Amino acid sequence: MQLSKRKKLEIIVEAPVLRRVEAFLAEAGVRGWTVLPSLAGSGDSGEWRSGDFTPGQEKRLIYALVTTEVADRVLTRLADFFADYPGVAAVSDVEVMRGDKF
Amino acid sequence: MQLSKRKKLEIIVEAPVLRRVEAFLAEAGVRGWTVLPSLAGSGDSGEWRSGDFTPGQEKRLIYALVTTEVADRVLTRLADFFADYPGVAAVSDVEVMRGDKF
Amino acid sequence: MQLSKRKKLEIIVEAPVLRRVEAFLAEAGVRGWTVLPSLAGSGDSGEWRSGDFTPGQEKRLIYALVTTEVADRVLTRLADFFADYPGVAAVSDVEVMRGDKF
Amino acid sequence: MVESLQLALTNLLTPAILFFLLGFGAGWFKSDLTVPEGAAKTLALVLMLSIGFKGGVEAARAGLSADFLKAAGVGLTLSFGIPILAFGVLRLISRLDRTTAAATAAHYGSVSIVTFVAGTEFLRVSGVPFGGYMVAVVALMETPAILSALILAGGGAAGRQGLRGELFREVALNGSVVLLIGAFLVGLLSGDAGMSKMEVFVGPVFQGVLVLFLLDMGLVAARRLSAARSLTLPLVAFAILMPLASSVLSLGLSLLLGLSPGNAAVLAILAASASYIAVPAAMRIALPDADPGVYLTLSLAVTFPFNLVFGIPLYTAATAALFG
Amino acid sequence: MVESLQLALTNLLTPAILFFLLGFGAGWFKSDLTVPEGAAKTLALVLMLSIGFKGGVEAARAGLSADFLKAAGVGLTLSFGIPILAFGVLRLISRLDRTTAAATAAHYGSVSIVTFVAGTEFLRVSGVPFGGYMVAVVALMETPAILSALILAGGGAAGRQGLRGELFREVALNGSVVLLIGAFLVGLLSGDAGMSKMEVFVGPVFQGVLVLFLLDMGLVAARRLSAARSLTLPLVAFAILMPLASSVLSLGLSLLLGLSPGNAAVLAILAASASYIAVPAAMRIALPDADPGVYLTLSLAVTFPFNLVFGIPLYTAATAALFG
Amino acid sequence: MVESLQLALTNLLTPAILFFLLGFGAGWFKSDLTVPEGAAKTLALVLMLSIGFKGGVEAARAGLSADFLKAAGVGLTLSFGIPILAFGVLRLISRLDRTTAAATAAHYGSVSIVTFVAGTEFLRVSGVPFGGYMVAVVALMETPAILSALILAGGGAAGRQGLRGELFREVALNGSVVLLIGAFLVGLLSGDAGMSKMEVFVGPVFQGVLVLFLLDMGLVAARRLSAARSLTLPLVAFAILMPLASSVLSLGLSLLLGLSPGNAAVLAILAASASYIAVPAAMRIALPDADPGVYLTLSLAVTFPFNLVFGIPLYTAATAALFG
Ligand SMILES: Nc1ncnc2c1ncn2[C@@H]1O[C@H](COP(=O)(O)O)[C@@H](O)[C@H]1O
Ligand SMILES: Nc1ncnc2c1ncn2[C@@H]1O[C@H](COP(=O)(O)O)[C@@H](O)[C@H]1O
Ligand SMILES: Nc1ncnc2c1ncn2[C@@H]1O[C@H](COP(=O)(O)O)[C@@H](O)[C@H]1O
Ligand code: NA
Ligand code: NA
Ligand code: NA
Repeated sequence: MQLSKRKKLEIIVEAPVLRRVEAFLAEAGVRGWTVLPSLAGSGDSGEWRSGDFTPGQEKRLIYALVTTEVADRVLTRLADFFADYPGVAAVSDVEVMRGDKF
Repeated sequence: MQLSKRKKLEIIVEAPVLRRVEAFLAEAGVRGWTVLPSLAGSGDSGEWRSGDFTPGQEKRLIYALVTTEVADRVLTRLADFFADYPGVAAVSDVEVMRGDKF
Repeated sequence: MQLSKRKKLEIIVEAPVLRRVEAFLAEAGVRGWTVLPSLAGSGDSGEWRSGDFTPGQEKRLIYALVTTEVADRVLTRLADFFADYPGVAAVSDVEVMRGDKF
Repeated sequence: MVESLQLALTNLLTPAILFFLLGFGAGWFKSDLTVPEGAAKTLALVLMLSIGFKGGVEAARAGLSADFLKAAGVGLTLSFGIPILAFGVLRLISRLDRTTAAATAAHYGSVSIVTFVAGTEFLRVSGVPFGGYMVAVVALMETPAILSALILAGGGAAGRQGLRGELFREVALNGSVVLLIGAFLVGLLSGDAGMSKMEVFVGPVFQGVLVLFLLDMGLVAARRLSAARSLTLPLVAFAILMPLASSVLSLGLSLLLGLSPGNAAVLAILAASASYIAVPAAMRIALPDADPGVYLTLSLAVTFPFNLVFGIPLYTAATAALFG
Repeated sequence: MVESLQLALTNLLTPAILFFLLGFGAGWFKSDLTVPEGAAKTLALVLMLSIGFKGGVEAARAGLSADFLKAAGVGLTLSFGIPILAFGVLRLISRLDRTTAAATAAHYGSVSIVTFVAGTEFLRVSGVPFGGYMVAVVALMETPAILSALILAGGGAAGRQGLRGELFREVALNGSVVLLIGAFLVGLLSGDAGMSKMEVFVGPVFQGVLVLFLLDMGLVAARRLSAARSLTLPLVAFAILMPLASSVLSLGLSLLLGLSPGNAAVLAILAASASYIAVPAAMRIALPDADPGVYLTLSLAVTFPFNLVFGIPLYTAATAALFG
Repeated sequence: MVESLQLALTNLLTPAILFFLLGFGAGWFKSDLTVPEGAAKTLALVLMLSIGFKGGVEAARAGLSADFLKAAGVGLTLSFGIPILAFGVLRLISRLDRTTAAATAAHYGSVSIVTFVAGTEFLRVSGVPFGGYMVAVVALMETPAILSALILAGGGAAGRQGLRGELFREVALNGSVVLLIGAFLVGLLSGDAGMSKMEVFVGPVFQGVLVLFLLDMGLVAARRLSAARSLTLPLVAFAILMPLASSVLSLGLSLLLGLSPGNAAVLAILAASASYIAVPAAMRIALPDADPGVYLTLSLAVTFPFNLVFGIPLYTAATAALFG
């Protein structure tokens, strides 16, 4: 079975800006992604916990499998974004089936 | 502290077929996995968003730590599956404690 | 755009012990993490499924981007922990922006 | 005629309909108003539990009449038959592929429970009596359409992928069917004694739950409509004319079999309504290649609002004209 | 006797019990009917808030009688003592390891709030009066069993792992205990004036909430039962005979201390009931090696349905026979 | 005076306030009692739907008086103006950075819907009449404060990041504003006929929903307070004195314009209240650098409990003294 090398992006941002970041992905040529919920977290901007009434602070994890070039474009765009907004982004190596999908 | 090299599988499928894919995992010898919810996504078969009344289109992310052979067996089985159903799968390198658990 | 090599920790534990494990992370010097919910799973201690009324068995996935030393400290502490409690932990290589955040 | 118009206006000024329109407006202008998903599901459970239970208690009071068997016969015939008609029309007027056309057709053969609730509320206000057992007919009409659609599509992926079990469960043990029939039986068995405990819950509390649910339906319908990419003029026309055709068909069958006017009106409303819960879920398993952007948008965002606001008074007036 | 049978039948034909059976059937045949998790938790909150509040208002009306202290004494004794008996029996008749046996025993010493609700509804219908303060006894009986179990298991992982704080919080500040006692105090303080605002909510609305919750319990119990791998005949026998033994024990103590028949009946029902919310959560911290496949299946999927359907009328009849 | 004290005590012994205190206690001692997030959001929806609808029906009954325009004018002035005062005070007495001070100021210019609900309940019990249209004034006061804050902060990140659309939507199409105004219009249009269907839901059921919601607010407020790191004495003083100042300001304006005592009392309560739903969500988009640890803790964990327990009777008594 044939596997292709791709990149995995994991981006954590706050719920209110999710649609904006999704727009970045689309512009950068990401062809597919999945958004996961989260329950709690901690970072430079403090701790939060869902249910503790922190409207607008809930985080979303965006999971996207992409090519190296697309990953670069997304990260470049995000560098600007994270200058203003809380969140983190990480990229790692993966192998996928049906490489032409990404 | 002793770490062992294993593979991490991440498989995204639609909720109605989750149990079917879990059955594949069990047949392929996966000894443990965890299913995560998701809130939104996009792919070749279009965009979806939980709460937008898209019954049957919510996605699940299956996260499984496995040996290389088991990973291969799962992926082979999934190749057939993804011919008909939406979703993606990725495999990457990880290190785990208590390697004999996997 | 400048990326730095870091480690990604993914730790799956049961909800009632989540705060304890978060305390380990803080003690080990982890500066940020995110907790994800899960819906179902399977492992040596059996299968579970949210909604099946399995109070205390729901799992949480803790996602943390850290330096290699911090990863080692966390894993050492967790080795003891997993002697008594169900769960798994995995570590893998990632690249992040703004490396000084981690 | 004047009376019908007045009743139609009364329908429009009901809190339930007004809250639906509020939700629709909020969704259309992209307000961030949302009903949490778990809450929406729970409200749907309460609606089905309540209408099933009330129908059962009423059936226990009145007994089953011969009309029940006739109504069940008409309902089953329509659920099996409407998809064939709908499929033919869709292939003729649109460029939908075979699978999407079949899946869409299934939605129109099946029924919408909220349309049923709104319709029966309207009949009550209009003073048109009908059998409590019609709830059982709703349940009977939910799933046959799925089988018709599978035949029309020439089988689906479920067979190839070993998902037949899931499909069967989705169809035969579908949560809403089970709850509707089950609550009906509970009402039948516990009768007036049971009703004395439940009447506030299935009565005035139900009104509030209905209003919240319709607010959510409005939000969801508007969002779907404004996100729709695959909506062409022929498809929209289909989503409005098909219900009209189905209700005429239903009224004809009811006249033929000599059903009571009230039951005929309920059947006309059911025939015109399109599913947006049970059928889409089954289609994701049976026909994963069919495009939900088509079938959900048509049934939920076009046909449902049309029926709620215009269709229900219309079918009621038509029944009165034909049976009166 | 005839009257007891008739009451037992009345119990069976209650909407609450019928919806439980509906849920059980739907779960057994793997229907996809489900109550969203958040909704189930919220329903549980409403139940506890309502019964606590009602108990408090009634206690404010009637004042605390000497019977309260006696009932509290019996309740505490049973919650501490039953686990010891249960543990002995389990080790004798089954091959459960020490930890799982101790954890299971804890469930039977503690109580089930929904069993209490169903039981007191039944007593009301049967015309048996009891003290509103019995709600406080429910809260007292929730946690002592956990301590007994820890001693029986020879300590747990919580100590070794520095989780004593979590365990203490789980036990002493357990949400359901806090809400029950808290709502009781609210009722006590706000009295009839408060009741005038809340009576529809804690009365007829409560009935609907109870029905939905029992539907969910039925679903969950059946799913658990059909997924159970570790269920042996001796364990099932234990889950049915242990409640009988506990209720006999409780009735004996109540007779000895001269409790009122109504309070004795409530205590018998509580003694027979087994926890499935507070105790399992505590066990995941205290004794993570114990097998939830055993303790949850027994308490939730065997003992709870047994008590709901057969046990409650039985314990009530036994009390009447002994105290009458 | 004696009467005021007695009314204040009555306020304290209301189930709603007592459940808030229960939640606060449970949260403070770290009980694991929690209300699921989806449930809390749904309860908030029910509250807004109910108060909007009731206000609309009352406005339909009484008609709009000239007092409405005056009250709206006072409300808008306060919502724009209070942030400027609050910002000045905060910069003077604390070391908050410009952005956090502006964001905090926005919260105090806007309003808290639950404070409004509790306040109007208190006025009803105290026999003080006011206009149903005051619900519309609540909606008008929700968002102007956000604009003031943006100006005070010298613009925000939203512009730089292309998030202006999101911000506009958050502000102008904010779910709670849309639902409040929409439900008000529904009540206005459907009038007494609509009320006859909804009265149990928006009346006695509403009481139960309010109690559950306040329980949750208590839990959340206590958790926020005990986790607060950035709370200094000057900030706490601000969170208690600012509401007093705002209510005095509001009463002055009301006297000037000759508002009715009831409407003036409502406005004083609204002026004193601080937002903790609409504004924080807008601030996450507009001013992501501002510290939610400051603004949420102050408005939710200090000002809200203060107003609920002490403020409401105080502002009512002050109105009576000034207008009586
Ligand atoms: N090192 C990290 N690993 C995982 N998640 C993180 C990390 N740092 C921050 N986060 C998440 O991103 C959110 C915002 O982070 P920050 O911008 O550092 O305040 C936090 O609340 C966490 O949910
Ligand atoms: N490249 C990707 N990265 C992450 N998730 C994806 C990706 N492509 C698709 N998905 C997810 O899988 C679902 C189905 O994908 P598809 O088969 O492309 O329609 C989407 O709705 C996404 O949730
Ligand atoms: N190999 C694995 N991959 C992913 N998740 C796992 C794995 N093994 C166990 N888990 C998760 O950890 C929980 C406890 O596992 P265990 O300690 O094996 O009983 C399971 O219920 C799963 O949710
Ligand atoms: Na139909
Ligand atoms: Na017990
Ligand atoms: Na204010």
